[in-house]
Amino acid sequence: MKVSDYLTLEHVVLLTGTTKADVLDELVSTADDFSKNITIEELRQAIWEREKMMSTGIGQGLGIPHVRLPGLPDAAMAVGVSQAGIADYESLDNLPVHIIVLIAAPQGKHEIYIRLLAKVANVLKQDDIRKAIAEAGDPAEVYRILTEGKV
Amino acid sequence: MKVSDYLTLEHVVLLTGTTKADVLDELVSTADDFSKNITIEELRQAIWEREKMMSTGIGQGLGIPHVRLPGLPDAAMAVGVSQAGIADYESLDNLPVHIIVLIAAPQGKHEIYIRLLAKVANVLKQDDIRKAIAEAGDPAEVYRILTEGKV
Amino acid sequence: MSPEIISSVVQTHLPVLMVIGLAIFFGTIGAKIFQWLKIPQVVGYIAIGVIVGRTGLGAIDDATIKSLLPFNFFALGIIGFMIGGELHRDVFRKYGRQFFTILFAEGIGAFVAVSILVGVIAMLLGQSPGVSVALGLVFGAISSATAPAATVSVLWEYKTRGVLTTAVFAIVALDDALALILFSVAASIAGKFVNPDSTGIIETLGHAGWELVGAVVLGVMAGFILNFVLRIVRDPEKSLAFIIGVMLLVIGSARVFGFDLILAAMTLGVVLSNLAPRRSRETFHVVERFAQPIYVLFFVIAGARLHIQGMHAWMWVLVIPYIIGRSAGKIIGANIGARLAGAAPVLRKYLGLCLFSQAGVAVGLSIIAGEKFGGDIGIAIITIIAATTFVAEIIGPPCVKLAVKAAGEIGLNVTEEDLVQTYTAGEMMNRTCPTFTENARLTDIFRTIAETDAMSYPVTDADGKLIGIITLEELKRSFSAEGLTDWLVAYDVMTPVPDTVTEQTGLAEAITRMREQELEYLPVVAGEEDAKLAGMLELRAVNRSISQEILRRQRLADG
Amino acid sequence: MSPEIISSVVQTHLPVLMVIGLAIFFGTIGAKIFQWLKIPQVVGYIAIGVIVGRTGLGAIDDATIKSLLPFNFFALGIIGFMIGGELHRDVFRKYGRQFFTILFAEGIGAFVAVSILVGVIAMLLGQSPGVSVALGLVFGAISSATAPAATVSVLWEYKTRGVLTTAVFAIVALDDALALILFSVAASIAGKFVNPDSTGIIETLGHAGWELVGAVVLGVMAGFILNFVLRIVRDPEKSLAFIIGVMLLVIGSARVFGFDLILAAMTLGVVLSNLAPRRSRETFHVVERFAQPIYVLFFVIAGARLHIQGMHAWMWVLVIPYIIGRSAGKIIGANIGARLAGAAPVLRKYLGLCLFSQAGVAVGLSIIAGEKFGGDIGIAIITIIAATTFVAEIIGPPCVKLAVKAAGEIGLNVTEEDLVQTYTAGEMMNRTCPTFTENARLTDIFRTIAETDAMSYPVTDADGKLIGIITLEELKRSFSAEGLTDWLVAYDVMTPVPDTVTEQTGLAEAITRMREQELEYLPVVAGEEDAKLAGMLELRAVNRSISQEILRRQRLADG
Repeated sequence: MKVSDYLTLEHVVLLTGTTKADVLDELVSTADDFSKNITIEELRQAIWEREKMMSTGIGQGLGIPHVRLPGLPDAAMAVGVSQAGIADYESLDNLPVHIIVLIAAPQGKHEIYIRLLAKVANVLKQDDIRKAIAEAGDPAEVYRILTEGKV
Repeated sequence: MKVSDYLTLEHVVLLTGTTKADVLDELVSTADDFSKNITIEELRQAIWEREKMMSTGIGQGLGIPHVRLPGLPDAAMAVGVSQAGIADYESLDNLPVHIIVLIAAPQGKHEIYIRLLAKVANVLKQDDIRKAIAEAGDPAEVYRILTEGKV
Repeated sequence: MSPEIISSVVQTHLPVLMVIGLAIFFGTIGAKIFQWLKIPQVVGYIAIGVIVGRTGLGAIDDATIKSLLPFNFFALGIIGFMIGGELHRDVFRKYGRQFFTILFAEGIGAFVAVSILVGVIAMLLGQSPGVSVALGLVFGAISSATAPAATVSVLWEYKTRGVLTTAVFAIVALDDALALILFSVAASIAGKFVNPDSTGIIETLGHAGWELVGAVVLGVMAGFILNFVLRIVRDPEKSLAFIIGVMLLVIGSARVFGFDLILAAMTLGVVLSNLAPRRSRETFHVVERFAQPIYVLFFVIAGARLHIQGMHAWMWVLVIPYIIGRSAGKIIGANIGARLAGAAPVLRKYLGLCLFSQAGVAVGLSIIAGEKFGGDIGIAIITIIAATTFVAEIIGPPCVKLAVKAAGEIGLNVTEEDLVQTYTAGEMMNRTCPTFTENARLTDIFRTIAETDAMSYPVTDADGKLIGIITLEELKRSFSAEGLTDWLVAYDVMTPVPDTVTEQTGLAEAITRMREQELEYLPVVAGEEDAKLAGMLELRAVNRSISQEILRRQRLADG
Repeated sequence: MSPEIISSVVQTHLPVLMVIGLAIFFGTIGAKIFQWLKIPQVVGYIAIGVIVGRTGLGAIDDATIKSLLPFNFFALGIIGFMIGGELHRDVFRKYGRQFFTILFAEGIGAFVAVSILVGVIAMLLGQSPGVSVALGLVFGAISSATAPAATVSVLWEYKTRGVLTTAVFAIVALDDALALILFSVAASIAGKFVNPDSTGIIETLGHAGWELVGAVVLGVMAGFILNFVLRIVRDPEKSLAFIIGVMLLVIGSARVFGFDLILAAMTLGVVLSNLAPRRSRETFHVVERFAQPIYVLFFVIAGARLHIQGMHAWMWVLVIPYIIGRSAGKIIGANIGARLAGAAPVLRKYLGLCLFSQAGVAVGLSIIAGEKFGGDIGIAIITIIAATTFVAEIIGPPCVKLAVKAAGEIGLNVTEEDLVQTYTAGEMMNRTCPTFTENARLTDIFRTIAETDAMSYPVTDADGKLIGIITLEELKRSFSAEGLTDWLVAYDVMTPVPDTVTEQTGLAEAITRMREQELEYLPVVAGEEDAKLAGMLELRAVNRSISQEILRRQRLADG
């Protein structure tokens, strides 16, 4: 399983917002091609419903909002990078979040969902990769690092 | 669940042997009160059968030989400390083994078996505890450290 | 098919089908009503028979009854066969001596009590001493018989099990034989009193021996044949035709050679159930299902045949002492027998109550005695036994119910299906199943799951509403999720709720729904519109509880 | 029970039970033999009947047959009822027009072909033109009827399903009605040729209308009553008595009022199965099981009743053209009808072959015609139809088998139980299930389990011998084993092997063993003495495969 199977370059954006709400909106707005069955508004609501339970700011500047949506044909991702950092993301370590990876998966593909989450988390646990992405300033470069799993 | 529920002072010995075979024999010979249904010889064979699959030398000077035996009434333990260290234990990290914890459990009590293994492993993962036990030179002191989980 | 056959059918046989249809239809309704009244259903069948039969409306006439006689024999044969199936080898081994002792005691108890009472009253009524003794002996011998059909029908209806039930099966099965022997001796002696030239005791005893021994030999032979065939034909539906065929051959042969029909069919059942205890269980089950409509018709016809018109007033003077003597004799006899044999207290207390039913054998013997005596006395014997049979068939089944109820044996012979019908989902659910809130972390979930026995765990929101299920089957997808356990929550790994039931949902329906959807569990919620979690119904736990309850009842029954 | 009844029973009725017993016993044996010969069982029943009946040994005499007539009506009623149960609303909706077209075409095909052949030959035999036309018309009309019993018995035996099967059910159910109408018209016209004063066409048509309309009205009324009752009495065993009661009332009423019996019973079945499609399925199932011994007896008696002695040689001259004309007429008629209706090719090709059976209705009509014509010609009609019935009953069922086999509809109506019987454990096991060697590490085990679908995994030693099982149920105990996953191995977390089967073990036995031990899986090993792992049998996967196979066959059947 590769990240590139589920992530395309159009879904990698440099975030301009400074609040969690703003940047999640930015990220979601790139997701209009995830599925015809699901509107952007539905995706946004689903993400917020999940965030209410426990913030997906897992520390080290990472946010991995994730949802399962019955209408989705396959798993899909969107990545946003904020050089400024999002202070109100509610991270486990209370640090601002710089890299936000949105993962959405259909209800039935639990295995792919979990493996994608694990894959992304493991790649971004590496300090140098995290640093390179946060400082890339170019979606294509972010895309390359994330899909190749190396700087 | 406490270690003291399954370990008595009589089953803590200072090992004199220098080979894996010798020290396992020493340890097993303290186990003649584990159960009337099981002879020391049966216990020894069961332990060696398990060792053949993969050595229980888990590194950091620890050996945790473990078996399940249908005839046992409850889980039981025996602990041996070798200040000299057993070089031929085949540890994961190839270092000599100083602390050997024998854990035997009946077939049906899988949960206790696993939790006992985890408990012992977690306690002994702590460098100071490991060091204190290896240098204790007194079964009563070893017993105290192991059951209290602190130096 | 010749024209004569066709036309004769139109004239004589067609009503038979209507009669049978009406009998079964209204018999079932009658039984339903009596069931509501908590009176054994069999009384309902008989009551409907009495109403439409000779005593009542006369809608079922003698010709119809006559044409249904072969059917009656068939029904009796099935009942005998089913009783035989209840008599396993270990029953004989364990209780054989006890039951035979009680059997003799209750039979002779009734014989003695009725003989004395009837003999004395006959003398008071002005009969000669000889005739009085003869009447006493004859009535006494007849009174010892117990009719199995209505008796065991009550045991089956209330699904009884226990030493009393077993004893009743064995004793009603065997006391026809005792009655035959007693009657042949008594009738010979009585004959000598009335008519010195009548048949000798040796000859009549020989005849009784032929009836009994022949029946046993026939049943044993047929049992071995049937067992052989059933070992080859394994499909229970196919084998049903064979079983019915063999049973009809046994019944037919018994009638042709003059063997005791019930004893022959019973022997067939005993042989079959002891030759192949496990395999034959299915056989008896198949026959039992087949026999339901046949029982209904049998008892309705039995009721229709009961006839108490044309009784002279003075005959009632004998009916009442006969019934009192017979009942008291059986109760006291059974009590003494049980004491002598050192049997269980329930037998001492309640067995006699189960032995009041009287039917075919008594009527048959009364006809033989009637022919032997001839004249008014002969008719009186037949009429009096008919009247006492009437009473016995009405009071007998409720007394059986009373006895098994007092002995605590009702409902101990239930199957798993029976039991499942009696519970609701709420009664069987696990109220304290481990539950996760939607924001429970994976670490905690793994820990709880490792420490508990369930295979599925409900997930609720903050208000306790059921929003999903964590099943091991799905959760195992997360095993490889190293590094995720701290920040994934129940919400991330749960699966949607497949279906729910409420606490009031019947267990049977809940199980059906689990089976249909291949679920191992089913969450129970507060109400149709209220998703608040009440508990979890776990198929395996339910099965275990039901099995344990069955075992508990069996232990209770088997002491 | 009066003495007269007892004695009359001994003289006349007892043999009946023996006869029934013998008929069922040997009928079942006959069927078994024919089953080995791959000939429909029903031919076996009939053959045994022919051997012991009027044509053969004469062991079953006219009196016995006569006394069994009510029983025969009962059996026909059950068959009609069961056929009705197969005719669901959607069958009528989907195929109604097609089936009616074919019905008319095959009926009229046989009518025309037989009328012409018989008429011409009668003239060649020297009958007057009037009589020849009359004979032609009468035989033609009679030939249009098809007997449902033996025909559907073959469909049931071979568990067929598909458009041909459905069409046969519908057409055999309805063409008695067509035959009655054709016959009433033909007989009136024929009557005018032979005897100008005979009953008019309006009157006979009115009579046929009464028979048919009355039957439908009766069946509908009874259907609503029965449905109402079954909604209250839910216990299937209790309800059986009620169903049989209602069916007997319908059959009895039909005979009393002169309605068509099969049509009435069939209507009852149609109404019931369409009022409550789901609930009534159990009802039909219960009746089906009950009916097995009844079918056996019915067909044996049908065989015993066949009578071909006393045929004059010249009569065979009419028998053969009748059979040829009838068979050809039905085949060609069905073919034309199917073409006209644009029906499926299997109907065009094979439906006619399924319509050769001839029995009660034809015989009954021949008797009416015989009485109408009187004299030698009357007797000839009855005798010739008897002979043709004999032939049709013997060749009919094998032709049905041939047709459904060619149409590929055999075995498509199997239940899960049927299918389970046909597989071995080896055929259903998962050969490629993930397997762990005893020294596989927990890390790898977790990863594999996360990535695969199974719930249980076999553990083998280095030689591939099965030594244990890893079940999720036990493995979940290790979830909390943080820090252990690197040095615990499969050997540490496996559970003992509960039981094994070999590849040759029957699937049915394997499933029984899983059920008894509450296992979700069962490892399959190479042999009784060889513990080498061959695969895993997973209850859920097996159930899924079986369901899919059932579905596949249903789809195949339903096109």
